[in-house]
Amino acid sequence: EDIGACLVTKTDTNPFFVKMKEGAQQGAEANGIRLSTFAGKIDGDVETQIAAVETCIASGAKGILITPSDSRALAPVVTQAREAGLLVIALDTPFEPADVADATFATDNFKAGELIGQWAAAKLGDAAADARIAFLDLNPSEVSVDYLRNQGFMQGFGIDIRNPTDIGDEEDPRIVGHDVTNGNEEGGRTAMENLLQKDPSINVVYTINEPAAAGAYEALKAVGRQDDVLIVSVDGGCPGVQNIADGVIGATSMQFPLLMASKGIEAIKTFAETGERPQNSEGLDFFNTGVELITDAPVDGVPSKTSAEGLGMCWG
Amino acid sequence: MTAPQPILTARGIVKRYGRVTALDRADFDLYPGEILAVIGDNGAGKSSLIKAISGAITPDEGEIRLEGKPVRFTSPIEARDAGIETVYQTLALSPALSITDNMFVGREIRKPGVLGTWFRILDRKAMEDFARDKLSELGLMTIQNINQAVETLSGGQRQGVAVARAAAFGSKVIILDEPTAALGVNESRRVLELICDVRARGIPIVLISHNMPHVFEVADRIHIHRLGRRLCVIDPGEHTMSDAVALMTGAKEPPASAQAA
Amino acid sequence: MTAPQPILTARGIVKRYGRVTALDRADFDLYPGEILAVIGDNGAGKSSLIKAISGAITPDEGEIRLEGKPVRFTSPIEARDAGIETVYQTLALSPALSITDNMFVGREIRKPGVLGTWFRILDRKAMEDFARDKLSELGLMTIQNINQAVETLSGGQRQGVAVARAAAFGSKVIILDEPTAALGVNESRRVLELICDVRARGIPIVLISHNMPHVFEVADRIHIHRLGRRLCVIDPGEHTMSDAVALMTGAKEPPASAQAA
Amino acid sequence: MTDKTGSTGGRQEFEGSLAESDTRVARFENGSRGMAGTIQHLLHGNPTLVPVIVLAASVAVFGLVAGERFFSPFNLTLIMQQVSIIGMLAAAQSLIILTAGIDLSVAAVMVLMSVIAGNLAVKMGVPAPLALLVAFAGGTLAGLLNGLLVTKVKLPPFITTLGTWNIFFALNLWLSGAQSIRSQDIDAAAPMLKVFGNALEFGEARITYGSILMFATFGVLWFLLNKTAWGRHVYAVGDDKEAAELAGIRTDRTLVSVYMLAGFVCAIAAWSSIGRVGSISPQAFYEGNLQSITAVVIGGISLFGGRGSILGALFGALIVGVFQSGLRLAGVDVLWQVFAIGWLIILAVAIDQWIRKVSA
Amino acid sequence: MTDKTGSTGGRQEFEGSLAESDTRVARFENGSRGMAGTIQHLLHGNPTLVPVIVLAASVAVFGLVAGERFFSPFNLTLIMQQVSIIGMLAAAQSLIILTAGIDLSVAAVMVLMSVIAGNLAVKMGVPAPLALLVAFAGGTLAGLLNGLLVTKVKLPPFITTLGTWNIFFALNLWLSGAQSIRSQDIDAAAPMLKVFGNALEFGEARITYGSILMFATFGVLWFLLNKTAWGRHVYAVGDDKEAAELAGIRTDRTLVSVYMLAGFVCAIAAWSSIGRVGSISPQAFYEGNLQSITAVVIGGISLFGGRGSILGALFGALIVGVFQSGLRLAGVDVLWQVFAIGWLIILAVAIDQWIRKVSA
Ligand SMILES: Nc1ncnc2c1ncn2[C@@H]1O[C@H](COP(=O)(O)OP(=O)(O)OP(=O)(O)O)[C@@H](O)[C@H]1O
Ligand SMILES: Nc1ncnc2c1ncn2[C@@H]1O[C@H](COP(=O)(O)OP(=O)(O)OP(=O)(O)O)[C@@H](O)[C@H]1O
Ligand SMILES: O[C@@H]1[C@@H](O)[C@H](O)OC[C@H]1O
Ligand SMILES: [Mg+2]
Ligand SMILES: [Mg+2]
Repeated sequence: EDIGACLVTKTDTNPFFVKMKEGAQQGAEANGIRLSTFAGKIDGDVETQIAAVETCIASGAKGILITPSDSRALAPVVTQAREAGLLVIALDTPFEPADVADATFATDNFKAGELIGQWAAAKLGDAAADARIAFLDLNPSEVSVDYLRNQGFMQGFGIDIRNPTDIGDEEDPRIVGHDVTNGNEEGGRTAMENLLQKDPSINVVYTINEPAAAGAYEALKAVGRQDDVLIVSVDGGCPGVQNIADGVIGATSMQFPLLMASKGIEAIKTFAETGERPQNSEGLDFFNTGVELITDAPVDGVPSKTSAEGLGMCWG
Repeated sequence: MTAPQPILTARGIVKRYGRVTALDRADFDLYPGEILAVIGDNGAGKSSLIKAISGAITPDEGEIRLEGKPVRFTSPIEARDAGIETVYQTLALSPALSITDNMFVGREIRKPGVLGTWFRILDRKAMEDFARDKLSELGLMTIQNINQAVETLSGGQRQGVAVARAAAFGSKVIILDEPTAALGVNESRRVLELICDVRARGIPIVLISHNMPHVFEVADRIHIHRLGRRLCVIDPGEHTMSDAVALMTGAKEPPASAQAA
Repeated sequence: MTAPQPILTARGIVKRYGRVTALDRADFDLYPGEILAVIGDNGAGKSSLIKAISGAITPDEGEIRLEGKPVRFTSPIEARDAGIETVYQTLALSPALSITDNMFVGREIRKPGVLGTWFRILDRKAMEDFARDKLSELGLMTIQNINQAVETLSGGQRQGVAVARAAAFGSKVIILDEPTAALGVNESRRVLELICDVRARGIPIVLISHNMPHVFEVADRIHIHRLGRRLCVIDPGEHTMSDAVALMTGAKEPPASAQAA
Repeated sequence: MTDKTGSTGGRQEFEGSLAESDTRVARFENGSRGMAGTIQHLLHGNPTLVPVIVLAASVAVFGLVAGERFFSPFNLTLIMQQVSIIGMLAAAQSLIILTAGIDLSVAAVMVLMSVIAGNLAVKMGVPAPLALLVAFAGGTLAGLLNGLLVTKVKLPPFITTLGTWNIFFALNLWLSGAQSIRSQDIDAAAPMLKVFGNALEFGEARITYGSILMFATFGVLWFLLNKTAWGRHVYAVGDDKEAAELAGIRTDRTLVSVYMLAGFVCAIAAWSSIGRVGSISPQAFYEGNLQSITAVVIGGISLFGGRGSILGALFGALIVGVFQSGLRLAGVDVLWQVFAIGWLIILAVAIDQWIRKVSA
Repeated sequence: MTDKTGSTGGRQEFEGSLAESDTRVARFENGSRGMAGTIQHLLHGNPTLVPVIVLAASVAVFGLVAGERFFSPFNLTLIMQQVSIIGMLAAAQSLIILTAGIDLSVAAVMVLMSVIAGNLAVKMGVPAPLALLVAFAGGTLAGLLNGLLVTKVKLPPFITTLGTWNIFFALNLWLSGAQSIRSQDIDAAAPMLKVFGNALEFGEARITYGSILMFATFGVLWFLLNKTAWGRHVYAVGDDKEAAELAGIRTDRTLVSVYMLAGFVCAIAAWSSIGRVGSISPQAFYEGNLQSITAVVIGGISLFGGRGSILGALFGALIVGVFQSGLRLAGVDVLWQVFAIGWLIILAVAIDQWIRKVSA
């Protein structure tokens, strides 16, 4: 019998989600599942995601994989879907609270930030005490991936994060400032330039994702500072890993969107056949799809893989 | 001219547009029951004068009195409420609205009872009947459908609607700014007849026109406007068209008697 | 009337606007060196006729010949290039552009040499000189600044610019659609003089007007338009204004002789 | 009166024959028209029919393409729910566009008002009805600001609302701290905010109060625009503001009232959106401004003002909803959905232009 | 000619005295004006000065607020770099707005063309000059599509470009697969694409070729608009299309040429953007359409067409850049930056309106 499944991503404009879609499509083909995919037009496009979930219900699908654009706002419609008997799995971005969905397959984003924070601190050694740090965040809306990674980095670097869901309430003098990038190269470059204006001695740059990191690098290169600044990032997309190899980014935390999607599809198949729901990882309120630190300059105490290894598994 | 009290007067009206002084201490008097023609060169300030009187522009200086009482209109609606109706050179009709809507704009009739007072519903039937009455009473045109959009009418028909609106509602004064400028011989004649009809009903009329024969045919008095002010007022029975033209173009100085008129 | 060959003819022109037939198999003839007046009621189709002749609208049916050769203008620019200049009822001036720009629009003078041919730079000086010449040659107005925006001119001055443009460039035919409608006595007189000047230069003119005295003063022949077609053509020397009005309003049938004219 | 030589009773002599003049004025003729011409002519008389027909056609096409699931009462009522918020915004937008304006801030006002109501009722414990009243007042005030900038400062509406859009967006992020208010918290503190999410159920069909509210809003606005003097004035102002002013309409007052009413409708839409979304998301409806304009123009209301029926906007919103739902059900990628909407806008307005051509 | 009783040489008798008529026409008077009036009057004569003054004023204010870092040659040249792309888009946008249109698709065209050039040169190994030529042709073609929809199908420009914006956005996602092309890959395969990122350095100052290109683009367009017949035609069409048509301008051809030129400028901007951003990002400049409009209106070009100098748009773009840079250096939150830009739009245009008031 025909099993239907839906994938609802935040947008179609982000390679991360395009990869996720690929993963879901492969999984669906392998398992004989009829997959429909949906996405918002821009990040934060809540209403299109709601309509997508509703359409899934209407189309008689058995399960939904969703990366919520707003981890709170999507909760009601997802609840509605579950009441209609569908299995709902959050990918990448957990709901608040996480048990709104049947399960969450995600990167531990706080952990992802923490790893690059630890790496940067270890890399600087004693100099970490008077580092000058720039934060290139996502957008003014401060969504969960944004603050989790940002605050994770601070934790890893040894900064007192105060409220863990608030970016910018810290008082550590090493912080030069925060600016937003919209997660793309153009934003990354402009934000980097702006922060350099505030303090030209910046030597550590945290970035929300690799496109932003690439933009930041261009800004640094323009003023000849590309070699004395550490850029760290999150994602582990193949272009990002390549940028590790090319020395653009110092270290990045790799996530596994393909895995999230394919595991999600399997879970829907199992649910459709046996009614069994997936389990979370031990001690977590989500199923951790894992995160790997990728760097060509490993440091003690922070396990990592090289860019060469990374290229073989990027976004696998 | 014989009536002792003018119904509408203006004294020392000044209106500047940037560096242009359109009205330069202009005076104006309209007596009950008369047709007063206003003539003058292009740009003399005739339209500006009647706009000032009818509230379409607010003069920078000067005083306007209606029936002896000072008035200060800040919008055409106020002048209208005081009984002054104006047909502007540009007609001021809304092309997409129907003839009825245009005739009643700003003074719509509401349904009687709760529907009107509470729900403010328009009484279309009453308005249509009234509009049809007025248009045929004036015998001005053969409108096929009282609800057709004004933009579907010919220029002459439009002018007719504008004039009919003024004639229907003007209780104290009716002002017409070049009502026949774009009209044919036939159509102009009908408008002139309408003007005489209105005077016959006792309502005074201000008529701006460049057409001397028309002016001399219907006017009781002629206000000659020149360089932003009233040059003089003449009696068409005592002066020729040549006199009027000579005065208005500055070829001749006004006679002492006319200046005081 | 004596010239054997008309310079411009139209036969059986039809133009429909939706359900309105503005031109209903209209004919038209203009002879070299003459002033042909076109008169008719509002909505008779006069403007539509000259728009069809001047390329502003494309007729649905019918044939137009210039100097005997069939022409088919799809835009005013083509008619213009063929030597037909038109002053439309709406003047067709660009308010924000200067007098010079308006006079030369679509036929600007470029600098001599590379600057002109390669960089296509305008020769402002040449254009200004020419414009100033033309305006003063016509003695039509006292323009203070040839580069002032047309929107800062009075209605009469604007009309003057439009007429001057046509007179300056029209090599074969000049068409004027109600050039004096909004003008004062004085200003109208100057336009009539200009029309006679142009005729004196040998260029034939088509004049649309509602002003019978003007028409009878300057016209060599009068084309009477009625209900979308040419009713007849009369000689102002042989007919009175009353005749013309009676014909154009349908009060009288055209004489057999006039029909053939 | 020496000039009146030869005149009859003051008239110029040549006017003597006028009494006998003919009175025929207009002639109509019915040439052959052809199929397309006949349809065009028919619709020309009833331009509001155009969006209705486009709607019917899209329903039919998607019914064929996407199969019976599309036609299910569930899906059809779902489409109504899905367009209910953009539909409300389109209603507000229509008012502004009828006055020859445009409002880039409608969605921002709506989101801001939902955040204000939520903050008051959920976070600060203000009774829900009071919180909603504050939001209604806020929406009206936002409209007042737009209206005053347009009338008193004489800024073009596009610029005014481009500016206030930025302002309202910033205020929204500030007041919400960019955090959504969760469904459960609303349920606990102020369930009234979510009332428009409830529905009348008939078998599979779920007609939410929010959809009903949308239809009701269009009904009321249609009534105001067509049955009251105020409505006539709105059309007159949109048609030709200067003429309306001279004809005796207080055009500035009319314009300000239109902007205020539009703001008020946005605030009502805010209430409805809480029911629709289930929570209060400061990020939602970022594209709502343009989507509402899209619905209005597809509905055949002229961007130049004064022409078109507000019901067109309702059909416009439904057309977009049907398209999106149909494309989604047919499994079309978002990318190609966006592509299709682009062509839909162009085609719908092109058809409308063709119908309205004077030569109909 | 029996009616000509009493006439002199055909004239009506009353015209006899015209020869002696007075020839005075206009009078000017200089009343007292007051300080504000004097300034207003001064600027009225030179409206392009307004954005220049606003720019100078904002530079001064931010210099005071943000200190000397703001005034450094580095920062001032940085602002030029940062506005270079939006500036180019504003140049294209000005062309359209001068014709009384509006183009919501400029940024989408630009991004699409950068993706096309990148795909060809980097992914498919086409020589860079050829890839760029294809992009230029593509931009011009996109403009042609807009232009034809506006002139032949007679759609309002707002609707046309709302539709094509969606279409170009979808094509962009499709061609790029949402993937950026990395800076390093461009360096390896087609460094020419990034040439506008290079800079002339004078001490601290870094003037990128991209900034120079922006100034040059404005220069060329200013020349075309002011020194050639084509430019006069663009103004005439924007001022009153019907009058321009009757006066003998091929208005449709002029309009189409404007849209094509604007599309071409967007394609050049695409090339420049690759240098500026470093990589080719299909996600960048999503807000570029509205940002370019913002620059144009702040620069004092009328949305109603036909009025304003294209240089205003350059100053408008710079004003926005100065504001953003100044606010950031002063440590203002992004949120309040958005807020400030909202007020900037309203204020700048309000000042402009005040200056242009006829009663100046
Ligand atoms: N809105 C305006 N802005 C600037 N100047 C104006 C405005 N309205 C009128 N003027 C100027 O004021 C003067 C008087 O104009 P007005 O329209 O009152 O003349 P008029 O006597 O009615 O002329 P006409 O016979 O041509 O209608 C003219 O010089 C005109 O250019
Ligand atoms: N663009 C148009 N759309 C629809 N109908 C039109 C259009 N132009 C003219 N008409 C109609 O065509 C007929 C002839 O109009 P036209 O302008 O040619 O008359 P006219 O003889 O010039 O009148 P007038 O003396 O008032 O200028 C009229 O009934 C008019 O309403
Ligand atoms: O985790 C995702 C991140 O990797 C991507 O770059 O942006 C969106 C996020 O949800
Ligand atoms: Mg006047
Ligand atoms: Mg005409």
